[in-house]
Amino acid sequence: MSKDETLGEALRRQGISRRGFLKFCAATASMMALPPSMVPAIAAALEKVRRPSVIWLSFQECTGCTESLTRSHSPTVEGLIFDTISLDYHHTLQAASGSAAEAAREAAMEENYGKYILVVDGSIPTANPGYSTIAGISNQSMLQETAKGAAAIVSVGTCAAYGGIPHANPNPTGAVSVSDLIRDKPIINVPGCPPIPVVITGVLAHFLTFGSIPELDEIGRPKVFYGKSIHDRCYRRPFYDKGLFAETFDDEGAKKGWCLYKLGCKGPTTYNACATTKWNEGTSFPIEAGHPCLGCSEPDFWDGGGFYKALSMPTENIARTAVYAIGAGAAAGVALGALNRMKKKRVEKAHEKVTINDLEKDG
Amino acid sequence: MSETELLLWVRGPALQIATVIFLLGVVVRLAEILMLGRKKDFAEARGSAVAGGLRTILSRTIPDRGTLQRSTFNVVAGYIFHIGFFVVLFLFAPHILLFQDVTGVSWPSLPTPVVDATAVVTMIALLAVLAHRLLDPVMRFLSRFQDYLVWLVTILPVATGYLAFHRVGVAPPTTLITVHILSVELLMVIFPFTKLMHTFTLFMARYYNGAISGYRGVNS
Amino acid sequence: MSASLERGLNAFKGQIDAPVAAFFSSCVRCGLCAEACLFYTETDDPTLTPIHKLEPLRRVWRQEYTFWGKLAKAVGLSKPVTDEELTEWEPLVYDSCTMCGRCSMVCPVGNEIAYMIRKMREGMAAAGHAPTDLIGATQRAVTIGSPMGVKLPALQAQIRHAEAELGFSIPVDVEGADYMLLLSSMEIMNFPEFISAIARIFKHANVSWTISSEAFEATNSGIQIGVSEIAAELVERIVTAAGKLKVKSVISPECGHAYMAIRWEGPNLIGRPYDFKVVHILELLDELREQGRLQTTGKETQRLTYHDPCQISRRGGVVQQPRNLIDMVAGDFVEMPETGTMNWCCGAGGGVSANERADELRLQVFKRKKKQLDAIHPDALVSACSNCRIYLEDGLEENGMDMPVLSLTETIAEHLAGSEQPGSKD
Amino acid sequence: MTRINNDSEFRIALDALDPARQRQVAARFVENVLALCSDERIARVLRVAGNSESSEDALAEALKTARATTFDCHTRCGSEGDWAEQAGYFVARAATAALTPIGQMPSGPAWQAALSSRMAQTSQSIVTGDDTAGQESNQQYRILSEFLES
Repeated sequence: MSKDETLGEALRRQGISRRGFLKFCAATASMMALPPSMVPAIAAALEKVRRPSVIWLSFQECTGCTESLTRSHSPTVEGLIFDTISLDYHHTLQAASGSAAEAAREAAMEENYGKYILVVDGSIPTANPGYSTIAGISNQSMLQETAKGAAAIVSVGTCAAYGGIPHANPNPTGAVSVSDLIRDKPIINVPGCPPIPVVITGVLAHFLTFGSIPELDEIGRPKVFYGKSIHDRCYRRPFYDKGLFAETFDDEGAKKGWCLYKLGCKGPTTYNACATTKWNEGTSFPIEAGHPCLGCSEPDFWDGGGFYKALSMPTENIARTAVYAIGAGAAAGVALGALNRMKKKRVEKAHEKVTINDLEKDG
Repeated sequence: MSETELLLWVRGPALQIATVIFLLGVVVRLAEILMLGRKKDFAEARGSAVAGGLRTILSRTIPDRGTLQRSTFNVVAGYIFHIGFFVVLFLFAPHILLFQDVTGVSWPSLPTPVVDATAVVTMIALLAVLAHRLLDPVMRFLSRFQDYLVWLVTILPVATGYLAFHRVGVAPPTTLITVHILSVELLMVIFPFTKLMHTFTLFMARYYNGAISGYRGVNS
Repeated sequence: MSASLERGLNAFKGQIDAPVAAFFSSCVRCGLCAEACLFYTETDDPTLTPIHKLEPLRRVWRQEYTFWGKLAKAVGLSKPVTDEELTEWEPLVYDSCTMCGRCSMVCPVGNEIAYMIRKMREGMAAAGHAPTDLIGATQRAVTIGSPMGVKLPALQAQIRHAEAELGFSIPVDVEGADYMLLLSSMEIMNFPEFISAIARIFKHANVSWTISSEAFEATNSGIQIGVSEIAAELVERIVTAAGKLKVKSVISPECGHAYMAIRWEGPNLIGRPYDFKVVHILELLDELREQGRLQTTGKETQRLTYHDPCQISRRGGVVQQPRNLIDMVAGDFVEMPETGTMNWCCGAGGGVSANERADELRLQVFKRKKKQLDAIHPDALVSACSNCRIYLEDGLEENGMDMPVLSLTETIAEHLAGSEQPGSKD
Repeated sequence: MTRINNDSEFRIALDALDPARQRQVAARFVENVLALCSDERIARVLRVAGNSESSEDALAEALKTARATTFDCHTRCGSEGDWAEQAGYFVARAATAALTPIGQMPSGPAWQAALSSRMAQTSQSIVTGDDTAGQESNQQYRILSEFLES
């Protein structure tokens, strides 16, 4: 693979037909909610794109994001796209190790300074730099150093985007997201635990096609993939609207595929493309498998008050509080009532008999 | 504080605080009322005070014909927003879940599009009620700051709930839900100190009214 | 001793009970009570909204018997009720409220507003804010025995007159009679024919009855002005007389507030139950009718309607009896729209008619009754309260309406079957 | 014609009269107690009532005047009663009764006028303290007898 090869050339060299390539472009366009008329433009743009250098940093993570990405394996076009980028550093996937690996990163940074794409998965510990290091370099300094020359940063996975599981209460490592540390670079958050593979590739495709980052929502997610809630696109939505809910995991409602809201589904507050793109090449997604959405693409989803507790439910024991409050109220009320009764007795005692001579005021 | 943390706070500690103020306040006020007591009636009864009281609790729900004719707008708009508020509060699935969590009792919900439409109707009725309060000479004359405050605090949960449900507005959905729950907590917090108490005390008032009449053999 | 703000406020505090607290807690200021009150509907004056008439009492309740009110008062957020306010409220409580209780029937949260006005008057009177005319009437009631100054010789003259007309004697101070008849001063002065009407009916139905020379006055200015002690004293006179004559029952005559006073308030004013029964004259007549002891002949041919005196129907529970009785003598009876317990007041009850200051307003609000009558165009109006009667006549006259107002008891007497009636009419 | 001696005969005789005659005799009953009323409007009203030639309009006008006088004379509920004034009230009421068309009241106008006139006399007797019961009735029997004979 020559680094100067364009994407189109690379694809053709690998035997991907023009038809296959256009199909990929059409799929990308539709995912990004672009009109079909844009397909040729996407194709043209992608054809001409030089394979960009990509540096992938993994910090406090579980490699689930990478696992997810690799599930979009060959011969899918998504997989091939990754053959066509120049993945210059990815310590899980690269062959090199040790100082050779770090040398590759430094070389790629130098060679493509200001042009490379930095992909990050995992959160960054700030409580103590020693919690997570690579080749003796703390995650934080590696991120800051690598970010300097990046054209854009893609935070893949909820850990990189929002701190994720390491950030969960009580957050012993002081884990933070990329955007907590880097302020001066365009950052695209691709959250999910893990993110949907086609969303990762889609974001990269957008960047390659338009040379710019896609339109983002308030928390840095591309609107094209995260613009609608799971709930809005959920095939079980009609059951919600009709008020048909599974009450337990094995009741009649669960078997009939009714809405999982009462079982704690976070679909209504979760913004992701699961309900449309699904997983494992469009096979299924958690709700379809009978499990409520955990809300994994949302910040702090781990601390959302319980996976199996519906959103509208209180997170604490209100019933007990209520009993105490009523008890205290009754006690206070009776005490105040007793004071009132005493006052009334005093008032009645102070009442002087009104006679016909008392009806007019003196003077 | 992140949005999720804020949401957790309103679903947790804030709800605890609101519940305490609400229940404690309501119970104190009910106790204060009841403990004032009333004198025994020495007059020979013509009818049953208890039966009269219970009957009026129900019968006063329906306005007399003359009042309906003279104050059609006031009565109808009042009805709509009360019923609408109760439908939205008690027959929306997520709300039922909350009550189930606290009380252990559950009941069937209404389809969401119905609740959705009801919320719109309720808000329109509330706006109409406000307009009426501002325009009607009697209501304007009687109204105090509290009446407008209570109006606001009543429409807020409906409006924010509607926005949260449709996820409209500039704020992210989590924030909308947070604001919605906060607005309900605000309602709960001011409840015991305002005329919102009528939710509970009207049963006492109607009972006393009906009992006084019932004792004399009058259906009130 | 004299009336003072302090005594008035103290009386307010003493009057507040659980119902009052429940009522004030429940008011949502919907204004529906205004539309139920003829003083508002005929004047369009929002200050005459029933619940507003109670504002000083409400503030006392809040400041004295609610935790937050006490707190607000302690830190000076809530100002105490002043004498100036009571001056301002005096006409609202006495001139523009007949305690007819129509608002109490309409309030959606169930507030018994008339019950509270009655209580509020206790404080107003103790604070020296009762209308002068009511004070005079009350003083006469206590010192003379009648708010209108009717003394025993006057009653005796009326009885002699009736006896001359009837040809038989009217029992006075008969011990052991079943019934003791009370009369209102209005009847003795303005409608003495009521006495002979009753006498004829009782003779016809063979009722054992008497009038007490010691306590014949049925009215009770004490409850109109709002002084329970005075009201109790007036009730006690009747109780004593009834005890002396050992009667089984006391009859309340055709007077609204008299019935309220002796039937419903009386035992509570004196703080013990009676050892006799109290019946309204219409109750008794209907009972006689049921027993077949009241026989009438002939029917009135004019179109009649019945005006429910508020204290007798809505506040007193005598609703069906007058209708049964009218059916006996009316060929063409028609109900007014909103009748029975929802009837509109004549505008003169609750001490309003005794209060000359309120005359203009009273005639203004009579328009409500006029509207009711205009809807059915009766030839004559039957009622059972001499106060209603005379002020209905006044209102009709003022509005150029040619319509006599009849007493139901007298109308029945005119139709008695048999020989008691000289020259019966077909 | 025989003299009328009791109310029974009196009422039968009155009821037998046609409306115009009833009105005329009623006017005479009232005239007999007119001295008790200080309001001069009643005298005018009685002239109309007693006149057989009076037009419908004049009668209606007189009735209105009589009614108005009645209300001006009545003792308001709760105010201190003055029996002398009360006698005037009953005179006005008698005049009103005399002019009220038959059928508007349960009993005939002449009988009502007679009763109210007697009440006026009774009120007067309360002022003076004399026992005059029955006197007015006897005078009314005489007035009617004379009227019937005329």
